[in-house]
Amino acid sequence: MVRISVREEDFEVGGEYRRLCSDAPGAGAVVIFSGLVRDYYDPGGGEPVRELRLEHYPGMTEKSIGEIIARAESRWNLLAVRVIHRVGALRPGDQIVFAGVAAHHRGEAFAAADFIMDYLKSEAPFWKKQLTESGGEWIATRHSDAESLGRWRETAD
Amino acid sequence: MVRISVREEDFEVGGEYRRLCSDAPGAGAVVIFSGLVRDYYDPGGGEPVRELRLEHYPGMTEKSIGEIIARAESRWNLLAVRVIHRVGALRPGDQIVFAGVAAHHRGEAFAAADFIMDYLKSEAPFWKKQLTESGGEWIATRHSDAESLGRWRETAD
Amino acid sequence: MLQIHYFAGVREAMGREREQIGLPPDVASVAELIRHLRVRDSAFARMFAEHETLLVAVNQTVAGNDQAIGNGDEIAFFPPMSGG
Amino acid sequence: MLQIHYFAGVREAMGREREQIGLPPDVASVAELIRHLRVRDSAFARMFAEHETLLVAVNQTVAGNDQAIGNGDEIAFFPPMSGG
Repeated sequence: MVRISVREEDFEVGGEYRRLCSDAPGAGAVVIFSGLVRDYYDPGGGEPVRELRLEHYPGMTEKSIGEIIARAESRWNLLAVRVIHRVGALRPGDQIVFAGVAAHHRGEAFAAADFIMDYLKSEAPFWKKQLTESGGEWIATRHSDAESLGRWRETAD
Repeated sequence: MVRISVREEDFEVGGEYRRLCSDAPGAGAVVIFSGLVRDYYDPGGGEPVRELRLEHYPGMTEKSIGEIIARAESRWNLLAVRVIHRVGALRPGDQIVFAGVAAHHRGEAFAAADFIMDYLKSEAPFWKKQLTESGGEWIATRHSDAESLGRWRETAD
Repeated sequence: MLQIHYFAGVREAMGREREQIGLPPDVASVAELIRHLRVRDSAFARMFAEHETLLVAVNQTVAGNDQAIGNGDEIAFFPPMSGG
Repeated sequence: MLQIHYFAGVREAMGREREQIGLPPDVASVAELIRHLRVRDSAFARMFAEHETLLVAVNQTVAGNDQAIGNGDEIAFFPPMSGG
């Protein structure tokens, strides 16, 4: 069972967790990632973020998230996957992205959630603009995100 | 902020997540692992589990979980950690263990939660006995759990 | 006809979100479309010069310069993604 | 005095959870305590034979055979952990 949402609306981790469990009877492991808007981002020169604007490419977004999940499912035995990515105007501390995986075993659930987040950051068409006191700036992919992807390529895709 | 509980009482993932977030203002990433009692375990010959009995070594349990978390904190910059391990009689589908980590960045939170679970399974004094139709059997450490630990040793402890 | 979409910093540099153009006779690949748009349009030429890493999607899949394009395709230009 | 605890399969094989014994004069290490208990007690000898991997904790820390033990220590015997 795979569920994908791209939306402005916030999510509730407890409810999403319960749904993952009921989507995956017999699961032994659930791993959840929740991403929150930080106070500052790399290119911003340390200035505090007032607002983050999330833009996306409707249509391609859902398609690319579905492809990332399908790739994860081909590598690991997964029982249920849930991805929510928010768009629009967010503030520091707000929830921005949720990825949850239910599997039989711990190793599969950890690896798949980590994999999905890595590819989500670099292959799903989302762009973040941070607004600070001195203006607005688009946030570039972090160098460490590109490095993180390398981990999966080494072990063959 | 580190919180450790060893108890019979169940846990509520949504509430634990909210507490992690409030323990870690400024966090950008929260990773949660929830372990559930499976229908069958490796040595059981495929017989369905009726009940799982969790025994522990009071005093040493909390101490060893604290040491595992301290080791994780020395490797990664963590803002808040929460571990709950249940003991007593559990049934398939019941929640058995919770590990949650809040950090600035995604990579730290994933690695630390994964690390804590690996060591929890092999260094914290818990023992699982499964009761099936034909009797009771203590569950041995899985071979894959020992392999999983090797990942951390390679990168120096 | 081609549907062309612009996102994020590329959208801002172009001053528009999307446009429709007739398929130019000399355009059969991504590289040829880019050449056509750089000549046609100073905003595109400036945007292209400013964006060291410009990504292109053809029908909602990221594509290379050699990717063939034809009538009815949906093309999008955008900077590297930064989701999550 | 030594406080000795038994857990899980070891507890079942011993038929008890814990016991207190006076520190025997010939016991100053984990290995010496094990030798003492195997001689003293056929339940311990049988349990020891059955448990290929027997772990020992001294004062709630897993210890090797060479670990020194002394009066007032808390010793525990148990099989490999299987938490989570």
